[in-house]
Amino acid sequence: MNAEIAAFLGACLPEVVVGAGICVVLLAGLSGRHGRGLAYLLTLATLAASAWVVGASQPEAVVSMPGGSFVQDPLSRFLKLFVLALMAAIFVYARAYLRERRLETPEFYVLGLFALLGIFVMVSSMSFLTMYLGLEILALALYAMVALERGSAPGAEAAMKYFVLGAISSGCILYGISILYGVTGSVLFSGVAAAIEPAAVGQVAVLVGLAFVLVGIAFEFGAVPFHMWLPDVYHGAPTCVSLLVSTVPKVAAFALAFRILVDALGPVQADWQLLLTVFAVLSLVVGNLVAIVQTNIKRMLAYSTIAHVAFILLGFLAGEGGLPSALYYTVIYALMAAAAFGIVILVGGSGEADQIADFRGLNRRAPWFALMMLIVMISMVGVPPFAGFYAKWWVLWALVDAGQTWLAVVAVIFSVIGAFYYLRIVWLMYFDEGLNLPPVSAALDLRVVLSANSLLLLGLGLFPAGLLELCARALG
Amino acid sequence: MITLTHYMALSALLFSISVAGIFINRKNVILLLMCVELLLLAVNFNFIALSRFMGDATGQVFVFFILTVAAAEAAIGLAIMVVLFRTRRSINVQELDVLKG
Amino acid sequence: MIALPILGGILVLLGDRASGKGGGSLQRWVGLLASVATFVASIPLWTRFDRTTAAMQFVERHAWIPMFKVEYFLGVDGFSMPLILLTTFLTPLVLIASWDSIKLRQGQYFATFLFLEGLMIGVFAALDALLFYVFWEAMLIPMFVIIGVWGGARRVYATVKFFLYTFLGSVLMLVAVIYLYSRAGSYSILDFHALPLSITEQVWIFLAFLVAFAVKVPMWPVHTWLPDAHVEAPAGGSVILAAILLKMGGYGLLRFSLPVVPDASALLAPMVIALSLIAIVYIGLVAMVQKDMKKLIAYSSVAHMGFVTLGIFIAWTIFGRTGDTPGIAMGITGGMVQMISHGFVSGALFFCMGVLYDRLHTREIAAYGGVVNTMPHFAAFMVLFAMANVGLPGTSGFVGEFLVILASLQANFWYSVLAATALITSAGYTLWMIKRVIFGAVANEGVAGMPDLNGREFLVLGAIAAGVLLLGLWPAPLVEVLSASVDNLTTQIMQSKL
Amino acid sequence: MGSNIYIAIVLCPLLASLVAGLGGRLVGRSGAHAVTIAGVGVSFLLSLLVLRDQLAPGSEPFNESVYTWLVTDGVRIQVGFLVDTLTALMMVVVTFVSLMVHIYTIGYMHDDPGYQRFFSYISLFTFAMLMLVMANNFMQLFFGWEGVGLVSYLLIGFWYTRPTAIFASLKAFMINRIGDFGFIVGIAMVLAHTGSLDYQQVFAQSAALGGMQIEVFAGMPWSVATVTCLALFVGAMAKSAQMPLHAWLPDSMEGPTPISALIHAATMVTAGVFMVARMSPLFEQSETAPAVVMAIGATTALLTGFIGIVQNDIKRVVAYSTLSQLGYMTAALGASAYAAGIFHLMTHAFFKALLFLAAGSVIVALHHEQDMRKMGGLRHHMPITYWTTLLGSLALIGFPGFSGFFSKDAIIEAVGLSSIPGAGYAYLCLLIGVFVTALYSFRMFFLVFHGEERLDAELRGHVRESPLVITLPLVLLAVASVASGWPFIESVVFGGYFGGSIVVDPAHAVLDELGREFHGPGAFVLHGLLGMPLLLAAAGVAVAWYAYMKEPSLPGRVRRKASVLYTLLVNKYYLDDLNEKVIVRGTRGVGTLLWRVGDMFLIDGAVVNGSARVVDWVAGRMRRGQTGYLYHYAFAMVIGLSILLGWILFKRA
Repeated sequence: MNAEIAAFLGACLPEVVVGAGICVVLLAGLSGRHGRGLAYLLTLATLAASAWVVGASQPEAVVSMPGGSFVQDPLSRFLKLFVLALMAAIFVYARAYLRERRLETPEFYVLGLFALLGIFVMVSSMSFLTMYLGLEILALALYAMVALERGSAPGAEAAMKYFVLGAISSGCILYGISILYGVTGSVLFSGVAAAIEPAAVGQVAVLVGLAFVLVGIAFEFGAVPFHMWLPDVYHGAPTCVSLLVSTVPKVAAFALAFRILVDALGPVQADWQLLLTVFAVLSLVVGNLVAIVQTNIKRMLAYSTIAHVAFILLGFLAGEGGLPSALYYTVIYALMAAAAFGIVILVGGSGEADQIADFRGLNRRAPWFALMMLIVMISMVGVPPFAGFYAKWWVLWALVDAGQTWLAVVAVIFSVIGAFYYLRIVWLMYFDEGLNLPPVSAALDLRVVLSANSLLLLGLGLFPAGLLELCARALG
Repeated sequence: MITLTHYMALSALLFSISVAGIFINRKNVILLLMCVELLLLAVNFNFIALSRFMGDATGQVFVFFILTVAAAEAAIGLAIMVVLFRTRRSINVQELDVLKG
Repeated sequence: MIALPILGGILVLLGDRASGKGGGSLQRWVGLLASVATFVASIPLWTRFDRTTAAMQFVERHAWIPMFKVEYFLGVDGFSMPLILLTTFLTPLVLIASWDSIKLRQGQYFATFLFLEGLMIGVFAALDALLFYVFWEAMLIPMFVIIGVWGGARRVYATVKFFLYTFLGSVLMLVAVIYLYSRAGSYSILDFHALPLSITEQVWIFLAFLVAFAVKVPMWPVHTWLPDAHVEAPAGGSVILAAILLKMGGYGLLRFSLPVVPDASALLAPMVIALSLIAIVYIGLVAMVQKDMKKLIAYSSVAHMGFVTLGIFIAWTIFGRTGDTPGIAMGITGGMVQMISHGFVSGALFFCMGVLYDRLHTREIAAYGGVVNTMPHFAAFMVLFAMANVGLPGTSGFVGEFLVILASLQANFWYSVLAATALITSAGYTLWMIKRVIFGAVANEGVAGMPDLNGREFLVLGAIAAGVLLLGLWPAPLVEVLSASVDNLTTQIMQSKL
Repeated sequence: MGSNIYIAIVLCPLLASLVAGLGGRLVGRSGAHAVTIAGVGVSFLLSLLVLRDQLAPGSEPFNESVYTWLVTDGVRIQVGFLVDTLTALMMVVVTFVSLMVHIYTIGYMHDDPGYQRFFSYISLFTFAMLMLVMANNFMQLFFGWEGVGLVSYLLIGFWYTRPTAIFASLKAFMINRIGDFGFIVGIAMVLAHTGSLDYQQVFAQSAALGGMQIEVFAGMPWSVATVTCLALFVGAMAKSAQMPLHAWLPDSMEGPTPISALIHAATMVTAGVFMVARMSPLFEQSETAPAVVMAIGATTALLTGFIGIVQNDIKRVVAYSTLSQLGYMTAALGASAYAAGIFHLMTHAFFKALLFLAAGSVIVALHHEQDMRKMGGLRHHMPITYWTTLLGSLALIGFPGFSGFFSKDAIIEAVGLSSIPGAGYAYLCLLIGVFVTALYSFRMFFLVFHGEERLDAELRGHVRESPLVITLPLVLLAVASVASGWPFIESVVFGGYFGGSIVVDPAHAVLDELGREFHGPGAFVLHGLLGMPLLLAAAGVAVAWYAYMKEPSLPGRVRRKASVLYTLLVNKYYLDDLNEKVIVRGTRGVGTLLWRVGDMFLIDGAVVNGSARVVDWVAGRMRRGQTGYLYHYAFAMVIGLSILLGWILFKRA
């Protein structure tokens, strides 16, 4: 019995730590006036503890829960550590945002940790059931966070849209799961994969199930035509929530896609690659084009997310060699998006800087952060020596190597078109003298973490080898 | 004789009705929430039927989880609706068009 | 062996850090010191260069991204070494020339130029294709900022056009490079040279490279970013743009297109030649009607760079006609010499434009007239550089054009005739401008109040003038440096890879 | 003799030029003229030495390189000197005239603020000209060729505040560039077919060139030699101002007079003639090229002479006379009478420099008045100028015994004897030309020095003979003009003076034929006394005398009667208008068209900004898809799902 408990804990100790952290933060939130500060610190402590637990486990070991529906493997460890680090940065940014607006409540941290828990569950899932649970934990936390600012009409509208569309998507994914269950008689990924292969490869039922599951995956990524929620949610949610929604869930989406498509539906790879191609190309077109005509920077970043998602999907459809590139792209994208929203928060100060025009003349008001924003934007364009370049490069390599050179060409052409809207931010910051606004001021922790986040993009650009190899190793 | 196919067809029908309900309904948010519930119901129906016909309990376990989640989902959905009503004094779906473009 | 460009790069970075902190003049001095030190450090490249071999020299090689066999692989040969020296020579001059004329954010300006210098050296020295691409692209950023921040009224349009044009070109090159890697299993350019490829592959790769390099050169019809960029750029930016950035296109053709895909180059050479000749003739005519001095010089750059591409691509016509190689090396050498010379001459002319602009704040030819009356020293320099632009023997501008015209006749009589029309058109647009700007009676009060060159400007123009004359009167040392690499390239491109 | 002496000849003027030009106040005005005169003087003396050496029996041409300009592709391009009798003669002529002009300039430019600059330029010119004539390869020839063009450009525009001067300088440079265009194509032809740019190596292969063919136009094989020579001759046409590339030379009179004498009469403009003579081994290989050369030369000689008759500007008369005489030289070249051409070049250098300097002397005396209608009767005030002008004019019209007589008669005879196509036409043109020459020369002479004084009121009584620095060169040049014919004709034209430096195909050797009948200069003069040319010249002088001395109203009447002809001549056959209104304006029009339509409308407008606009438009349309309505979003998802399902079913079906 003890051995079973040990095995159980061995597989899900980090999740347990996070769960415990949630309880503690909830309690702390009740403790009156100091609750907010305490909740923040306890949240960070939870992240640290969880990180310690993940980090202390053997890096290469694969620890499976009895029944095999939950696992600690290199991929999940890598993703968890990354998400933890990212979450810590997000909390720092978010706290600055919330405090400036007197919105800081313990609930935010609790919900944030719930989202984290959902992601943890997702990245470790080895069955449809756990995957679904993780997805819902994440999604429900996010719905609530989008509506966090109670007096905000756009927030409520965004939450409603997110909620309804999200419900449809999870309905679809469940429907797909049920069909696959019907065909294979299992909800374990390994079981599904084993049952499909090779007899059922051609079965229509499997493919129908695949189609429904793909809807959920595409929705989670925000790929066209399941992207409609994304701009509205980014736009309507408080910026700190947009920040959260735009970053870590994409990591979760990667896990979702990887576990389901590769682990469970690997046998029908050829089919989903083809379907992903359609999504990817559509996303490239819509994301890059519509971003150009945006005036709200959060919306613009939403469309830019769609364009980046296209690259992640391109990595997926480029076969074995493309998977690590998709992972790397996801990681780099999350870093870039976090930094971009962080700067939006910073520039906004106690107001909002969600209009692109608010960046006018930033170089005069805050030269250092203008430089940081420059790094982030250029990195998003995919120009070396910033990390964004290597992400694109790896994906392109995977495509070329898989014989999909034409897709690579389409992708680069649309990134050129996409370069325009990133450059617009740069030119507004640098070339425009702007209004006579006071210099930007912000808390020290925000400034330090934000700078580190942005400079990381440069550092990873100058010395890309380490992270590239980590990603390759995480996927074996 | 009621075969698996009949169950599956019914489930598919329910699924379609709920999805159609979501995009045809242009008036009331509450209807949307009901459609979402129906959606999950369709899936549950599927799972149970399959589970029964395959003699495998996993599907039924899954349904319990779905039911739980559906409850939580309904709670959150209603909460969002309340917030929505408080800020705009309306739950008309057609008026949810501030965010666009 | 020490890879000096790296030293230069480090100095650049140091210079930038220091200039970020210091105030006013300290920033400038540190920046200048860094660039001068880079120049001094690059001199041994010339003095210790082994002229007898086409192999890469001063090689520095480290693992960078071992997973993809990407290396930090630097080295120079006869093609890259002169271009590096050109870069290190001109950058200090640009900084000196910008000493007073840039008022806004001097520190950032100097730092940006130093970054740019480091990256440009990197482009010329990189022997790893990915490293090359990293430098190549990264260079866009400082240039984008230079034009955008310190540029003229329509700078946003110009700089975005510049960026997108070149970016479009280079991303296609990236795809080609990646493709080559997937075939060769390494990013080393030298491995690419040895890689056999089918003709279809070669054609696609050639086109991808051509887009990238043609935009940079720039060749007709992808040249329209250049006049706009030049017009809006500050003087220093124009100098670097014309003198060095454009050379990267020609350099890229020599480093990538020809040796990597010789058969496709052979197949498509007539197209490139046609574009080059169009550039020479068409752009020469267009330049003649410009009213803006910088635009005029910019168009003249396009026409002059047409000689570079012409000189390079006549190789196959010669080979096809005679079945033999004489003339090929002459064309390539001519193209290279033309690049170096154009670096000096166009750089100098843009310096001159800067001098005028500093005084009267307009680039309209019509706003000037009779400058010689108030600025005799300046006028002397300006006429000298104009003559070099015209290609007068004894100046550097002559050497390249002469060689290319001579070589092109070995390919086809009409190539040579069309190329030689540049003698007429270049004289037309350059001297007509000189006539309207420099000569004549003092045109207005603005001109009457213009002070002659100050010491700094004199130094800058004098240094370039010395280069222009030296290269024109005695090009042998430069040609000698090139020769081994040119011969090597000639044999390389004549070997089919099919 | 080592190459040092040649280097010294070339470098002395260059160094002097640099010192005078860059020395600024350190050198000063007197320093500038002292150093440049010294430089050119040294060159002159050394050139004499070289000439003596070359004349010594058994002397070999000197051919050595100084340094290697560059080596590429196995072609070694060097800077070096080829000095033979032809070169030595040219060197002496160039340095002598240059020296005279230097001295003369002290007086002529006395009050000019650009005094030092001027001396620097003319020394620089001397350097470039020497490089040109002493070159032993085509690259250096081109260097000198363009070098003299540059200095000519600078000097024509010397008075840079005058709009006409800077216009003329630009025009001169542009037209010369057209010539250079042909020239460089010619050089490229040479290299392509001989693999070398060195004279010796090229000429050694010249016979082969005649045999080679090139298809300039598909299906029309032409001799390489012809194409090459014609291309080279285009260069000569511009530099030696042959029609239709002559238009720059009259305008170049906007420059100071010493320049007109030095560059635009005596030396630079003869570079084309020199070049053709130098290239005689190539020209002899072609059938067509000499005919073209002769036809163009003869046409120029006649037509520009006509224009000279109607000019009123004293310098322009001399300028048109120069054009006409250059035509004679060119015609001689076409007839393979290279030696006669060069001989005329030499004599012409002396008497035309003399005429220009004399005209300058008049101009200085009249405070820069150049209109002949405001002169007259100056012989009393300016005796030295008067007499030297008379001598120069006589030399020009070919008065027996004067230098011009020998050279011009030799040319006319040679052309008359020539059998190549077009020789008859050329002979006719040249004969009429003699009459015209005499007419305009003496028209000028009479208008300026004889008749009533038509000076402006304030000048009357103040006209003085010019100072010594001006008259001394006049006298020296006058001596040369008179005397340089008689002693030299035998050796230079008929005596094989040029030896190997000029090659003539035996089939064209008109001078040899002429030489067989040549029995010394005295006999030549006697022969000339009976010939057509003298009669025509005398007639010309007589007509001039009648029209401008005896019956001054006659020109006006003729003008009215032949107004069409007169207008044509005054407007110089409308060639300038053709240049400016059609060619220049047309070029600019094409340029504007290409720029506006090609660059701005098509490339930038349609492609670059057009694609940006398309992107923007499509983006705007797409953006509207994001309506904000929840049910649309849901519907989009359903459509997406349907596509997926449809795809699968389609694939299975």
